[in-house]
Amino acid sequence: MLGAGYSVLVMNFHLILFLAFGAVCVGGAVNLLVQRHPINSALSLIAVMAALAGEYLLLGAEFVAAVQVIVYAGAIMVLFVFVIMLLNAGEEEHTNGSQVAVLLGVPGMLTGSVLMAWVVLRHSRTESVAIGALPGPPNDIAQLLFHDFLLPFEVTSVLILIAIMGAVVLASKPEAAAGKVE
Amino acid sequence: MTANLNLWLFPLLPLAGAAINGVLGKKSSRRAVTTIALFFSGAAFIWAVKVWLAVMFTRDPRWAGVLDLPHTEFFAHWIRITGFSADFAFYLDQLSLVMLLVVTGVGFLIHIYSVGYMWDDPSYSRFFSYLNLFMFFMLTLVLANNYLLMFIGWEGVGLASYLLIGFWFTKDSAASAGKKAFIVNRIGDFGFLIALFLLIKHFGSLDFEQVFQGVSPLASETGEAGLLTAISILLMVGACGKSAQIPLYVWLPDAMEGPTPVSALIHAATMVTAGVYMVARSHVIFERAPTALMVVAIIGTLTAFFAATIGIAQTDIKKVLAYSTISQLGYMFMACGVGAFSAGIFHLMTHAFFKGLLFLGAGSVIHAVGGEQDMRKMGGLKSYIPWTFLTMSIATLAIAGIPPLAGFWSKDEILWKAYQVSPVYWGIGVVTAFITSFYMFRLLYMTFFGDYRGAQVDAHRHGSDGHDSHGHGEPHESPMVMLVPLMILAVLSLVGGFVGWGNHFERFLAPVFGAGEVTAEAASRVTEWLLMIVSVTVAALGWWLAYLLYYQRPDLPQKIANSLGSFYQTLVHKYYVDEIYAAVFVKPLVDGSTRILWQGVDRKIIDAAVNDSADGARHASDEVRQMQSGNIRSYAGWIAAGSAVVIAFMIWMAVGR
Amino acid sequence: MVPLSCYLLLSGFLFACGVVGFLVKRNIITIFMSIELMLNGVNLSFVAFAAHWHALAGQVFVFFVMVVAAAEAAVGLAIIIAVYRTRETLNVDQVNLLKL
Amino acid sequence: MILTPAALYSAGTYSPTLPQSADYVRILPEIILSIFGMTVMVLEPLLDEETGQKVLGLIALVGTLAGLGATWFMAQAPGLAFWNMVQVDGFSVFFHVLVIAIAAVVILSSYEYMTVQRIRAGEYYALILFGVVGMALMSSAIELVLIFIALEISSISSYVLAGFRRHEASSAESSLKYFLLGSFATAFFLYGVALMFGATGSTNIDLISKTLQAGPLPLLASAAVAFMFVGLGFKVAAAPFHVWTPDVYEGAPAPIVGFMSTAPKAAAFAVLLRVVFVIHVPGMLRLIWVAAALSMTLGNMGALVQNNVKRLLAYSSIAHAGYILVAFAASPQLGTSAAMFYTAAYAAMNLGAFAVVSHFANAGERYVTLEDYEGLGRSSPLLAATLTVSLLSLIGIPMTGGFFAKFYVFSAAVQANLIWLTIIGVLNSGIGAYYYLRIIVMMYMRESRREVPVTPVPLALGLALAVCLAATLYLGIFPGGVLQNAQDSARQFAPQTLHEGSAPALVSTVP
Amino acid sequence: MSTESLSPIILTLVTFVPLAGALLLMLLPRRDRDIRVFALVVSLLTFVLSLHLPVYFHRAQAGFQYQINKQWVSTPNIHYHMGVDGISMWLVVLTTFLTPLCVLISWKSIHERVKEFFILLLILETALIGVFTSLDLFLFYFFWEATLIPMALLIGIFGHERKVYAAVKFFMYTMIGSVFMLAAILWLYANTGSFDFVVIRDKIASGAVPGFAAAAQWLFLGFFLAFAVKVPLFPFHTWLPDAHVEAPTAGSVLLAGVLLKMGTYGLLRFNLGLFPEQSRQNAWWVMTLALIGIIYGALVAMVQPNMKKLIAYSSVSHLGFVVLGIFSFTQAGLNGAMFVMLAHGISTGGLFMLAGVLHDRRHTYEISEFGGLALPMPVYAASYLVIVLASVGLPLMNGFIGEFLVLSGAFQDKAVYGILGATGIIWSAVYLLWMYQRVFYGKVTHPVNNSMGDLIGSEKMAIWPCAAAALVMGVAPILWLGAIDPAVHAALAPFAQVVSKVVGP
Repeated sequence: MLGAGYSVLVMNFHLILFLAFGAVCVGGAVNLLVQRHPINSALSLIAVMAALAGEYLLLGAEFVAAVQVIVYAGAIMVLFVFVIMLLNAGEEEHTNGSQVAVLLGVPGMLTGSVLMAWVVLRHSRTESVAIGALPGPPNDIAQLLFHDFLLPFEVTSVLILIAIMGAVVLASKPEAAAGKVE
Repeated sequence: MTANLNLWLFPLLPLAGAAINGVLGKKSSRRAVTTIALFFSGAAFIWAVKVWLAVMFTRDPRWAGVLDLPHTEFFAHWIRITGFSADFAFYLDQLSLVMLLVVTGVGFLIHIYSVGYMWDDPSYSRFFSYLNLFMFFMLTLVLANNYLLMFIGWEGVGLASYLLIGFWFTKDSAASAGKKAFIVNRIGDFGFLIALFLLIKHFGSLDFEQVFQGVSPLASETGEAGLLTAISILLMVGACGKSAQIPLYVWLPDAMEGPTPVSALIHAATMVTAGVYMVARSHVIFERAPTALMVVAIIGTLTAFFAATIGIAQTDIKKVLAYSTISQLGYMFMACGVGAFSAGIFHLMTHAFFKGLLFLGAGSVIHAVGGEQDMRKMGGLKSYIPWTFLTMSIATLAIAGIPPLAGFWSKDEILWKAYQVSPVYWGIGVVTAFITSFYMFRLLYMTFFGDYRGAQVDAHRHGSDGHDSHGHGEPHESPMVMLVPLMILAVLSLVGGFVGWGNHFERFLAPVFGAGEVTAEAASRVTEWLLMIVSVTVAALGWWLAYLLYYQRPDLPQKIANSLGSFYQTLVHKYYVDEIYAAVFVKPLVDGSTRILWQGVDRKIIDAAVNDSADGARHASDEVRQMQSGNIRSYAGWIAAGSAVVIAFMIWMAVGR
Repeated sequence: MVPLSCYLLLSGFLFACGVVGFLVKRNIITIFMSIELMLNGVNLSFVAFAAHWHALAGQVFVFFVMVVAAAEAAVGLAIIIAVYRTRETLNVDQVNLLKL
Repeated sequence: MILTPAALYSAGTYSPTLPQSADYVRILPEIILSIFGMTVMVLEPLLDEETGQKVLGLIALVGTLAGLGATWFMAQAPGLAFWNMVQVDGFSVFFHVLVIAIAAVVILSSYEYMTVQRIRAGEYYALILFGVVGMALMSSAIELVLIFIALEISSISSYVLAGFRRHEASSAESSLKYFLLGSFATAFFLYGVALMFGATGSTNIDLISKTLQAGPLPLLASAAVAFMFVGLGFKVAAAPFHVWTPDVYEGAPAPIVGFMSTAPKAAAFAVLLRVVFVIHVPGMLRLIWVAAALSMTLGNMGALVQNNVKRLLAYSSIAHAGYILVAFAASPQLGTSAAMFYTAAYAAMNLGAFAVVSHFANAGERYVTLEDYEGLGRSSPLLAATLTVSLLSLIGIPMTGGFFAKFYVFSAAVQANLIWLTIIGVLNSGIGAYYYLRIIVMMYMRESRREVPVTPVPLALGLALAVCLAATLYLGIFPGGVLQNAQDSARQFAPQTLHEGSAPALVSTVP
Repeated sequence: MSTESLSPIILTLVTFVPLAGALLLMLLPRRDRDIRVFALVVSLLTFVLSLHLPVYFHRAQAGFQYQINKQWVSTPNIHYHMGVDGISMWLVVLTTFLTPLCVLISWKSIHERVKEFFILLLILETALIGVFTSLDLFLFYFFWEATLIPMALLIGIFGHERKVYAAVKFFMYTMIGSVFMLAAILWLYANTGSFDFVVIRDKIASGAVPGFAAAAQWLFLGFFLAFAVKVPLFPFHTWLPDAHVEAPTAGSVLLAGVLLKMGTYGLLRFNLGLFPEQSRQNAWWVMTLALIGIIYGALVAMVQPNMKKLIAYSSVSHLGFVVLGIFSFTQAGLNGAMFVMLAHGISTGGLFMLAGVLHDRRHTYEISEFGGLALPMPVYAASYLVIVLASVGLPLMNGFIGEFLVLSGAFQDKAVYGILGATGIIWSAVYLLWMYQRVFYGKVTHPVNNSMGDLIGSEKMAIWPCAAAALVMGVAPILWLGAIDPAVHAALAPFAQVVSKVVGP
């Protein structure tokens, strides 16, 4: 009995977890939209990311999941929150400066996504992935990262360099510039 | 060839004169100008006489082959393209020889006369260069061996008359008259050109010889329409313009704005007869187009009568002569119309004598009374200017057709030929003869008899006429230089007719017009005499009537005029033809072009369309700019929508195949 | 066993949410966050496809995406600060000096 | 050790373990540029303002020149590098040269601008150099992920550059718009990459095309290409993804606009070329047909009534993107070469125009409206003349590069039987003449009503102008060389024909 | 050495000497007098060089002469191919003849930005000559477009009140017109692989062009539109009056004298040369347009209050003759058309110079402003009269020959064309003589006109050559026709059966 039930549970364990994380993702995403205050949006985004990490785990990409939590949810979102605090952004007021976005954009987006859904379903009908389908242990990842993808990896350094410089230039107090202005 | 007649000298001599006077004249003295002008025109005349003598009397074997007319001399290529060519080549036959003598002779005389008449004019040299230029074109016209070269002269004389009519251009009337003359002539030339195109199209050439060779085998056309008929009528249109026939005669009376010698030379003796010459020249074509001949005859007859009637009521001495010229030209066309080309040319010659004389006389009169042209302000001049009076009366007798003066012979010839074709022509011709003699003697009496009605001539009456120095006190006789030509012409008007005695003239021209008409059938001698008597009596009647009205009872005319009332007014106003033309053609054309074409089509339709499309583009541009609301979300909206479209399209394409 | 399409649909949904967020949110930062959301959606499909093809490269891409996201975040937030300094607002509808 | 070409080839024995020297040579320009960029970056704090402006600019300039030299070395070693990450062929060399040359000119023309606008030189030049690295990579990368990263490098650097006059609200705003929309579009591109990966299991363009040629076309691939097109279309400012262009160009510093409108565009076009012609999926050409027509029309229409010169040129750049897309719609070889030539010519003339604009705009970019240009022909004939030549080239008047560029594009289109597209194109180029003409009219046919200071042209700018002018005229009178080059490289990488409405490509049929 | 050895490069010389002059001029210091003299020297040198063409021209021979054919760009296959036949040679000479006169007439009237003016003038000359000499369609289009800019600038910079409007209108009209030609040229290249006029013509004639049958009509229209705008034919003519009224004298002279001829030349060379079939099919409406142009232009000219507008519309009328002649496909018609082109270039050029003389003195073209000028300025009046008569088409003047031949040709083609066209000779007399009367005859209406000076040296030197040329061309047209006729004959070769009509039964 128990064994049977356990096996059923095991059988559907994957599905259940997927649905659970998925629900969080969806909820978080929707919440991000409906929340008026940026902080709330940020928090819900963090939730989404965390849940995504879960999904990654289900797919077996444990390293990715870890990095997702550490870098993404951790570092990047902290940056966001920090900025929100810095500029102490309040409730966003509902100006409607753009009909185009609502009248053209949203319908367009909807049709697009419907189409894509259809495409995706048509593309992979039955095939399914087992739990932990493709384990991505760090050493394998490293093999790829430092051999096959060596060049992109190196190039990202340039990217980061630019980002830093840009941040410095743009965020540095304009007084520095203003001093030169006059 | 061993020897030739150097026909090219005829046009080029006067041209040289014109060029020299035109370029250097302003600076050089009057005397020099005179010498140049007279030398070159005189030289042409002398050469003409020499040629004539050579043709008539030389029996020198060296000249054999040269002198058997017609005689063509090639001078230079002009237009040569595949399938068509026209050269500077000259054509001499009896017809052109006659014209040659008339033109150079009368022309030379009038040159002499002008020396006196224009002496005081500030632009003396300009006048003579124009006059020589006219001679050049006229001689080209006469001597051309193809229609195109003839057309050069044709338009050229038009130009010369344009320049000379408008000689005193500060007078607006003169300027307009010149323009009118040129444009009306252009209308005629339009017909001429079309005729030329027809000739080219069907005979591939414009050389007289080739054209006539092409024509002669063709049968005489009976039907209304037909190639030759068309050509002839179109040529006639040209002639109407040049020779002032209905409906294109309107320019000639206005042309009297020009200096009187010009009226004498161009608008009486030579240029206006070019039409007759051209018709006669193309007789080969006309003879094969009876319909056209009829048209010519009718036009001629009507014009003769119509113009004569107008002549009655004119008071401007030159206007009277102008209308009489038109009417006389009508006679000539009547002659051509009835196939009596030689008679036409005969009348052309005599007319050149007496009408030239009349104009020169009138000029002398005007000169005497200091520029006055209104006969009502003249009268009793015969005592002041006896010579002028004498010569002018001779001319009057001549034109009136009093035997044995020149006019009698030629006019009688015409009437006789006309009678042979149809008495109607003859009838109208006779009536016209009556009217002619009436108004001519009217002129004579009004001018020379009675007592002087004009005011004392003050120095500056004929300001525009440019002689201002003399005109002291009473009317005065003209200087010798003007009288001599008068006398010579008077002599010619006296005896000029006798060349027609016994059809000499006709025989002379026979090689041109064919011998057919020379044989005057003896049977109808009687009728000929009868008709002659009739016409003479008619002329006499006219004289008598004029005598009655304008010598004995000078008060009558006014009464008659009043009684006639509106009809008389109509005559005075020349049947209102000018007004009608203005109302029917000129005004609608100008207004239509201004309102409908320029303001309407050009501005309101085409240009408006262009500018509107430009504005349309600008509006569209404004619309496009509205995409750029400046709002990021809108932009994102565009991108999202666009991407949706792209995705949809790509998927559709993928599924589609 | 979960069908691959489920993962794909989820990622697609996240992407769509990101787009919608961009379209409807007024606060610049939030808009930026929705971009991050889109990137996350993409990441998921990368991993899913990696599993599908058994190609580890798919997971490696995620790292690159994260780096890019980080870089973008740094620059983007700096830009937002700059804008805030000059305009004193975070409402995107009011950042429309440049238009037409 | 000094690398001679011979040495390279000898060293070309490939081992799976470590990258060989040849690999490094094949990315030598990128390396050199990055090194110089870092040098600039490091030196910047050490120098004070005035010397900094000069020295750093000089270093950057030297860097670009060195980059060009490096490109020559690179060109000697065609082939794949870093395990099929980049491919060095005529195509990539062409775009390397183009992009780096553009950077050089921009640096020259910025030289004076920096001092006038009081911009911190260090980051500015460094960003340009790094940006160029990204663009150069875009043209040679054949790995979608690398392309994505390179794209990001170039984009981010231009985001920052756009906002460089940050005490100007407009500049910050343009930077923001560019950034938000840019990353929005990039996300689309990335999703496209993901889908492509999902469809084919690979992200290497060559592999992808092989896979697609082999089997039946998976639906996902079409969708993927669509997404990528959205991203790239945004970068090249093709309708309907062009909306950002005018605003961003108006706000950004003038020399940077010159840079943004040429270099990243060229790179993006390079990528697009690979995507369109190497990964070829059905319907792409028709899609581009529509995009081209739209871009030309919208661009020209929008420009007709603009009064701000920068904005006007922005719209014109949209139109020109349209013209280039016309070439894409044509047959691969002719299309590719035509597009390549066009990008080069467009770079030359547009840089010239913007160089003048940036000099004339003066401190704070005060003078950028048409009215300010009244009577320029009198006050400074040389500037006016240069601008005129550039504008004429943009119109497409003979003796200028623009003429041949348009000409090749349209002839390529006609040879692909795209008659209607050609007619739309030529009509557009006719209408487009109007707004360029307006500027010329202002300069020569109107008397200046406002007092506009015209500062003398400094050496650097003069040099830049001279280069642009020379290039424009050279391409206009002796287009043969460049075109030949373009055609050779096109022949290398583009398939002869595509199995979709394109006429037999006829290259050089000398009777 | 004999100058004949120049023959191989003569066309290159003639075409590019003015350009070289312009470049040198740029380096010259801004001393107006030197600049004028230099420009005059350059243009005269060009004229002398261009005389080489008729001197060593083999008249009997129909084909192209002085050819030079070098590859310019390998792919697409563009050649630097130049050559002239009897048709284009005279147009080249016309251009080089008018340019020095333009320099002279601008001697005093242009006193600011002199340097730019003459630079533009010389560049324009090069472009114009290039249009007539190039035998490579691409090269042709190249020069064709190149004429636009200098002309537009001449109008826009040195023009009068509404100069900008006129310049832009001129530019846009022609630009949009010519893009269609570009499309047509591209099609031809795409399907023949060559831009060479001769090659393309032969390929078309031999039917070796794929899909030609379908495209021919469109190609014809493509070329036709570009040329019709330039001519300008009736509905496309509204740019002309504006352009002329606003343009400086020299601009008008070259515009009327040469630029318009580019259109007619194009029709003759390309529309007839490449698409004989289509030309014949479309002849009826083209000729109708031409006729409308003749009459309409004349009538509108008649009522113009502005002298330059009047002359401009008269150009519309005259160019109508040219088109009429071209599309009559008759020997006479084409010869005439060519001759009218030259004659119109001379006489209308002269008229514009004369109008410019008035403008220099009174700064107006309004006819009502003048009157009775013959007294204060007799020499001017005389010169004006000569040119007017030439333009009226008086025999022994250049105008007549051409119009006569055109009309006779048109008449042979269809009588009604000839007849309607012939009314033109009446209209021209009407509007020109009326204008002349209003300007020169009568009393001096405005006192200020009494003080107007007569022609000065430079003006005489500019105007009298025109008058002389008008006369010579009228008296000895054979000099020109001798070279034109064979070329025309060759051009009509595809219309054999039509030609036969010329000779008649």
